[in-house]
Amino acid sequence: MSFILQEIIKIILYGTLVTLFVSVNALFLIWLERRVSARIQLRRGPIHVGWQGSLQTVADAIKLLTKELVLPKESDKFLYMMAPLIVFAPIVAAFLILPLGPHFVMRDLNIGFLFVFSLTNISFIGIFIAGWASNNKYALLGSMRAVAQNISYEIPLLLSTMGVVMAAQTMKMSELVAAQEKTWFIATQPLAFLIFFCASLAEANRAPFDIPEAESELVAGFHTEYSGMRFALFFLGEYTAIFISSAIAATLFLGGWRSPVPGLPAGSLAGPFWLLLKTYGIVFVVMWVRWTFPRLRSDQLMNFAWKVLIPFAILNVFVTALVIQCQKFFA
Amino acid sequence: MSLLHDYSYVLGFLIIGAGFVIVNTLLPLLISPRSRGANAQNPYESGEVPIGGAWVQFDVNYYLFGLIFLAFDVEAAFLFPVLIVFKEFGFAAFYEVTLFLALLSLAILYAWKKGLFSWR
Amino acid sequence: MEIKETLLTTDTQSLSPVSGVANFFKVEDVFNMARANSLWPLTFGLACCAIEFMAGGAARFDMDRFGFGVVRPSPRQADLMIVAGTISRKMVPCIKTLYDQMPAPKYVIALGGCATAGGPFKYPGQYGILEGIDKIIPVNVYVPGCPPRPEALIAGIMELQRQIKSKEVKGTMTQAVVHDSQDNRPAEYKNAISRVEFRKPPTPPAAPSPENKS
Amino acid sequence: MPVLEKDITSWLREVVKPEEFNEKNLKTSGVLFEAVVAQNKIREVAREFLAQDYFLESLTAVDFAECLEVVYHFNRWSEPSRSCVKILVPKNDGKPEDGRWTAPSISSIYKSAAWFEREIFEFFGIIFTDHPNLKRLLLPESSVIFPLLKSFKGEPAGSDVTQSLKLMKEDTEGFQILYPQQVTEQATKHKRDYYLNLGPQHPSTHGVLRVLLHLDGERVIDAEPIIGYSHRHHEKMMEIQTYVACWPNMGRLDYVGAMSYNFGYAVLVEKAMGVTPPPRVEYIRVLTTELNRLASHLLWAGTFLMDLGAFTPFFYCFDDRENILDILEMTTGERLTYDYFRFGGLDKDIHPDMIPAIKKFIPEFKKHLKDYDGLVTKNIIFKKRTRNLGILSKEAAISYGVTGPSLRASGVPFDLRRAEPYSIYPELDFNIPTRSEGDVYSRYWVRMKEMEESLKIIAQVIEKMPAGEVTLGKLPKNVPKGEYYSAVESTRGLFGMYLISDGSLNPYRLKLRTPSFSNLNSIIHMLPGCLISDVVAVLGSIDIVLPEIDR
Repeated sequence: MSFILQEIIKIILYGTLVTLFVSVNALFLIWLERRVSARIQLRRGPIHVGWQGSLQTVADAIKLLTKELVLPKESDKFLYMMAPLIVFAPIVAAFLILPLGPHFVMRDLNIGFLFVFSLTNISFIGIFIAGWASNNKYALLGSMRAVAQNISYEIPLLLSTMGVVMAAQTMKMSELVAAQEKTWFIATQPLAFLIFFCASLAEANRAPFDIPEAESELVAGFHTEYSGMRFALFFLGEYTAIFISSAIAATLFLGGWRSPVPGLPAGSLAGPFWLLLKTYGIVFVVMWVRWTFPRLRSDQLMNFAWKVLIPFAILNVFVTALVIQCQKFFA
Repeated sequence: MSLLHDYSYVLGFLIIGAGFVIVNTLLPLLISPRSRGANAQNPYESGEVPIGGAWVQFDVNYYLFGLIFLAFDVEAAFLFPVLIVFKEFGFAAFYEVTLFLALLSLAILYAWKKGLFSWR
Repeated sequence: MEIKETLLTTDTQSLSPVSGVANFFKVEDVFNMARANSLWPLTFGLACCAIEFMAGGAARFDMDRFGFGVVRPSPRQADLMIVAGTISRKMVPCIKTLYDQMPAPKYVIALGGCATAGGPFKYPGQYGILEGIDKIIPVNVYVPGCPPRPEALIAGIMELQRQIKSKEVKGTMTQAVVHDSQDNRPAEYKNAISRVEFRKPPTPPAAPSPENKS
Repeated sequence: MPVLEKDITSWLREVVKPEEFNEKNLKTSGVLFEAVVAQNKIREVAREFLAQDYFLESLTAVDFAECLEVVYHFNRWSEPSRSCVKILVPKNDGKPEDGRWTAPSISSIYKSAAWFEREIFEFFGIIFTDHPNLKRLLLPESSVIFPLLKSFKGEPAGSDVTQSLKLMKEDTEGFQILYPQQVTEQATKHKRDYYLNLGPQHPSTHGVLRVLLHLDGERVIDAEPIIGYSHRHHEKMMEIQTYVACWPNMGRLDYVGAMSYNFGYAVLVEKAMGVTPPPRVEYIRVLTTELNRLASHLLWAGTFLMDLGAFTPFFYCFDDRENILDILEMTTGERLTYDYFRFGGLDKDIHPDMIPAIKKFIPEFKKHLKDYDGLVTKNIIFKKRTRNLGILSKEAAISYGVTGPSLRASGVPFDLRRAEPYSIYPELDFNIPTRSEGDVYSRYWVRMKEMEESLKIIAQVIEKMPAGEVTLGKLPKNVPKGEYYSAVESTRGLFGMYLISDGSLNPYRLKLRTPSFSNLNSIIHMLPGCLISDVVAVLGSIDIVLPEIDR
């Protein structure tokens, strides 16, 4: 009995901590994005609200909290209200499997990163519901694009991880990190990393694959009709999804919580630090890409997944399989 | 038992995430002002009144992607268990995986040939 | 016949339902602080002043420094409508719709002479423009100029910030007195005007064509 | 039957036998000849003009005491050959409301005529028979006024919201007026295709353009641009103002490239008065106009690339644009709506710091142009998005009356600075960049190259600029009686002005032929078959400024 109680308290504690982290992290990332984009664009970005504009996103969040929640007259009201929930809740659960240190992972599920992919797919159902329920043509177009894009890029995402799975013989996140003790998988699987990066950009709706919320075409895409906190939750979800996919990339290909320089500590305390550093590094690149490239057209986007990424990903699986068997044969 | 243990965490996290959303969408109802414009709840379409609703039959292109994805994703899910134990088997496994991948690639080639990727 | 348009003169925003309680705990002050520092304008330009609005958001002036650089294209996510330019009559219903669709609390800045009072296009008997946006929606800050420089726009938004922080925001609106124009045109003429088609093959017009006759 | 062997003058004289035919001087009046033909001949005339590769430059009407004149201006790319044809619409003591003022429509021959005729219908009440879509163009569709008639004295003061409010009432009936009846019926009948309003408030319509898209999924079946959301009654205003008081209007017509419009007005009135400005004035005019052209193209490049989803070039372009505005501000004191030219001169001489500032600016900007080349022009995504998209053929360009960079991207080196030279442009050495594909990419390419040419012009002008006066002193306040046409190459294309002066202090009629008005019309031809993402690319590529279209 006390075991169950203990576990429930643990769940509530962890869950609250993660939700808190999600909020703070998203606020930080949005601030970072605004500063990074400003640097790229010859300007300063938010600097006047708080020290270096650090309170800017906090002000935005509080303001959004006090905004009116509009409920469009002709929408499907229940689904309209459910959509942010469906988008946001799975992303919180995705944090469960991130290994933060050698003995520090909340739940080390057998299916590992596949669990995250399945959860982010639920988010996409939420996005589709949001677009459909709004009864707005821009939103509908945005959600249609989002779903088509998500399912197209899901496949290269899965295929690119296959090489890693083959080499590590596991899908558990902790064991994947353990397998990178000598060399990171980015060294042995560079093509897979590239494909994973591209596909996760698309999965997170980031430029140049941001057609679901293409501002110059679809006004605000699937969340055109969402106001105030409901809109903020989509935003929160989007930035957290970027963080999660970057963290997965860091774990799969960049050695997770291991320190980049041998000899530096990477224990339960330093581990999370290294992981965060690597993750933010990837997030920075994501932002850099966004503010550099124009957007692809919807058909070009699909074609890029099916004609370029998937064939290369299959090739990568094939070559990895061949190399592994040859190594075994000659060894 | 362990599985149940693991997934109780997932359930718990989902509930907490949902709770966060619910609290955050109920709070504005208490503290936000209201606007009373005549068109406030009308659907937005660049400031104009929309012609017809948005719930229309949509271009079939997107659904075709859905179909081909379904085939692919299930196949990929089949592949993962094989790959975990891949190292333990010899070249026989390699040939089988190659055959499997080749069959998968045929699906893309078929769709390509059928013109799924050329929208014009 | 003179009528008063009741639709326009109604108060468009109510106060926060818990403002009394909130005031007690000074929560409302925190909210106003946040609102003032996070004014997201609507992507919306009518004429010349819109270019200065864009310049204000661009690299040299960079409105994002103060937190009002997040220009949202959807009115659902915007707080501030910057009416930048001349308001033609055709545009009036659209502006009203967009304003309605913004969630409360919302603010309006009339940028430039045209949005303030008709600007250089105002003359007795003019037929094309609305002489000032305050005839249809309440305005918080008027920024003069033709067009105002981006600095003036930023100063205007800062004045709005001051108003929000000191709880002065009400929005001022001129009473609109309108005339109901009586439509006593002949029926066939009305048909000629409302004979509207969407790029369809032409139907024979009511009036005889000189070429067909000869 | 059109007789192709004969040139248009002899053909007109022999076949059509105009009621009146005057040879004119292109230099002093802007047209080669002026012919008044019978109403029933105008279609035949238009067909012949089209057969001889003329495009419809301008089409307008003038309200005289006993009759209305519909005035057609045709022009050709190959040589300066602007011709003016008129038809008369007798008034018969009627009012426009009677619906008896009719004229034949030539919109089946020239596609660009469709909008011109709708404009005449709404301003003068002339009903064009056989016009496929004769409804209000610039004013709200419920309007009942014909403002450019001389009998229109304006609505009584205080009634300025009348029309708008009719549309705003809560009952939907007011809104139904905005939509064609068929459209609403169709939208409810077939569920597969639907209609989408792109604009008037939309991030990529560059102002308040509304494009009514008929879509199937993401594909455009049909598109109709709906304009008038920025109509500011410039033409009526100029009729009640003195010539001098019209200057500020020129700055606000096309606020992005206002100098060209100043230039156009100056050229027109100087032509009418028969004066020539001092040489220094011409040099300064060309200098400021070309600087302004740079600024305008930069603004276009920034916003166009933003439409394609590339945000950063917008900031780079605006930064460069600010530098140019600084230079122009030294002299003119304005950033945007320039009001710098005067009849026979300038407001004031240039600021002494201006020339050094330009000399410093040119090499910097050349370096930045290279950056754009690397960042954008060579970007593979950009190329993929813009190549083979929105192709405008030469035939379509004639029919729609497209001018400016959009035309030059279709392989026609038609630039008024060379084709019908004015000011000091003949003395300057510059090329006219052209490209043959006619797609979005070539329109982009042509504008980027034009910036380089403008830099070349600026460098030459600085070198050659003579000293001297910048004003002719006092000129008469009125313009001699007569009809004048003049055109200049604005940033967006051919900007023509048709002036009818009755010798009084204010123009009797001043028609503004703005380039984007015709250019925008061509999207009806380019959009069907595109995807929604392409719509914004095509719209961006033709470089429109809405107040210039709506006037």
